[in-house]
Amino acid sequence: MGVAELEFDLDVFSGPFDLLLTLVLREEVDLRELSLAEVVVGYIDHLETRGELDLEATTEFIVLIAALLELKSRLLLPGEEIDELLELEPNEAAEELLARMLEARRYRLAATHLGELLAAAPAVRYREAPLPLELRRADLDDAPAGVWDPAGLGKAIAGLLVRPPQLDLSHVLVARVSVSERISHLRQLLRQAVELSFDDVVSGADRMTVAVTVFALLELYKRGELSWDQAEPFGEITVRAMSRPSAGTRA
Amino acid sequence: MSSELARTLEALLFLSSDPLSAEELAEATGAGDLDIAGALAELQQTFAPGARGLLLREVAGGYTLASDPLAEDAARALLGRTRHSALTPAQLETLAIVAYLQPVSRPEIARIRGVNAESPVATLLDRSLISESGRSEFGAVLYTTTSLFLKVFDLRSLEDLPDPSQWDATADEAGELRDRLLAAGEHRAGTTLE
Amino acid sequence: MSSELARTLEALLFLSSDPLSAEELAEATGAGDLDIAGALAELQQTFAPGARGLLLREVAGGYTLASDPLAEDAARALLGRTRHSALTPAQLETLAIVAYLQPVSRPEIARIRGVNAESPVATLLDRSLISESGRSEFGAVLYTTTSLFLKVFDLRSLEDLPDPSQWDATADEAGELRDRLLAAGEHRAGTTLE
Repeated sequence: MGVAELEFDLDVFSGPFDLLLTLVLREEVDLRELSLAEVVVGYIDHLETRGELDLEATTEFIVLIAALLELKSRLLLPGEEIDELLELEPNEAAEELLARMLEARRYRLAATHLGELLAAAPAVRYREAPLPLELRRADLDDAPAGVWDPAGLGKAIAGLLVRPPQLDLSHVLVARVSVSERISHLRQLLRQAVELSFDDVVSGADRMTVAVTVFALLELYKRGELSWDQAEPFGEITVRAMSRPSAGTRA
Repeated sequence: MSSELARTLEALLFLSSDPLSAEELAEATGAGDLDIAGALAELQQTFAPGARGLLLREVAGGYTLASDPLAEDAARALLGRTRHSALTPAQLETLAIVAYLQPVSRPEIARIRGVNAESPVATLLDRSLISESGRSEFGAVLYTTTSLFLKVFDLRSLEDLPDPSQWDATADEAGELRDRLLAAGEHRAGTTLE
Repeated sequence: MSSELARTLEALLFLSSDPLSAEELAEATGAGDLDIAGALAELQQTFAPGARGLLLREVAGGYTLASDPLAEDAARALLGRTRHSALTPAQLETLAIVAYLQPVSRPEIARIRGVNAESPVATLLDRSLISESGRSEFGAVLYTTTSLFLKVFDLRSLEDLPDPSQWDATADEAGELRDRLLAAGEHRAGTTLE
């Protein structure tokens, strides 16, 4: 069964996924009110009932849900930040999204064609043996002198020294708060309490600070300093200290 | 008993891991084009299907020897692996993008697929279906398909791949999708959020 | 026209890079020892010296196909040309890293390039442009360039390697070349992340 026929029973919609997509695109279902987490959970339930992973359907689902997430995140951002985040007019954004969907479709179908070619190729095998030693060995005496220009080596090293241009992210993110700042904030709070509610950590903070705090949370999780629990989507997030830096080694 | 030139060509085809064109064979042996054509015709006959355990195949821009499908079961038993275990949809999609857009970088593949391409690229490299070919202006490694790719997919050249535009949505389909997206966009633009 | 078993054995011998014993051939084909012996005798005749471009050789451990020495000059001409054909960008990068930083390990080359270096290192070893020289303190094989490398690049010594600062001003910055290459490599890996 493809992703399209997958049935959902959500707060704002019940029916197959392809209909949901159509309605979202026609704005008959408000994406802002649609719980994408519910859609994902529904899909995971569906996977569990089936007991097997259909990679193709899953890939399709991930691409679609990613497109929905991107659309939704654009919708949810306050008006002035849209300009800062993406200097795209709504119709430009739609064109871009359209182009991307069509391009992805082209190569998905090309891949299907390649799969058919592979299946239809004759059952022959090719030899993959190394050359016999006497032909492989390059002899110092036989080697032609000066066939290659040493400048090529210098250029190659110079090329490796070049740092690619730093992506200019200034238009994307106006840094009002930094991850490291949020990390120290979290560490400080975790020194005072073993367990925290994420809502308390970010109470009164603006949207950007909340987002950056999530990054800080991920970073500290990666470093093994904390873990968290969330019983259900949109439920409360409980942050827990894993190992407190001991007072002796780290002040 | 084959002619000396046909015997030499047979040995060269046996040694080379890449298919060899008539020009390459002529250059290596110093023989004229006509003689090469004659010797190749001789080999075509020697390796006619059903005659021997090997076949002379024209693939990937040249001639190459391959095992007869007759030996496939025994070869699998001996070498302990399938000819080319089926590629996953992600690997095929990545391969399709490389085949059509080469040379192409991993970030570009990821952009088109909408998901990270690290793992399929690594597998395709590992199986020698794609290889590195220089760097983009931003320093990302570029990839192209290999002659093994052509061999495995039984293609004479990349030109044998069909024009990918045949898979594009029709103008009507694309137009309809565009209208929907634009309607959504206009609606959004008119909405004051919070 | 050979028997089916002889054809299958021919294909197996063609595919295997190592000699195959009669037992291995029997196991892969499921044929009895006598049949294998008969089919091998048939192949001995097919590949009698002077008959074809390949010879059936009996070596320690079994049977193997080899190219007839008749083709050796042509093979040298063919493969010598590829041996001295231009290096691919990946090979040139790898060779440059070994030349400027030697001795250097493969993981270090991979860190600088931002991609796996297995295949270019293997080719450079095969072409005798680099060779193994000991191990790092972490047990990784270290590579250095060879005297053949100096000869084909017409360098009297490694001191004669060109100064990269003429192509890139940053090469003039203070600091060890190795450190700067590693830093740039990490930077590159960071920006090509998807």
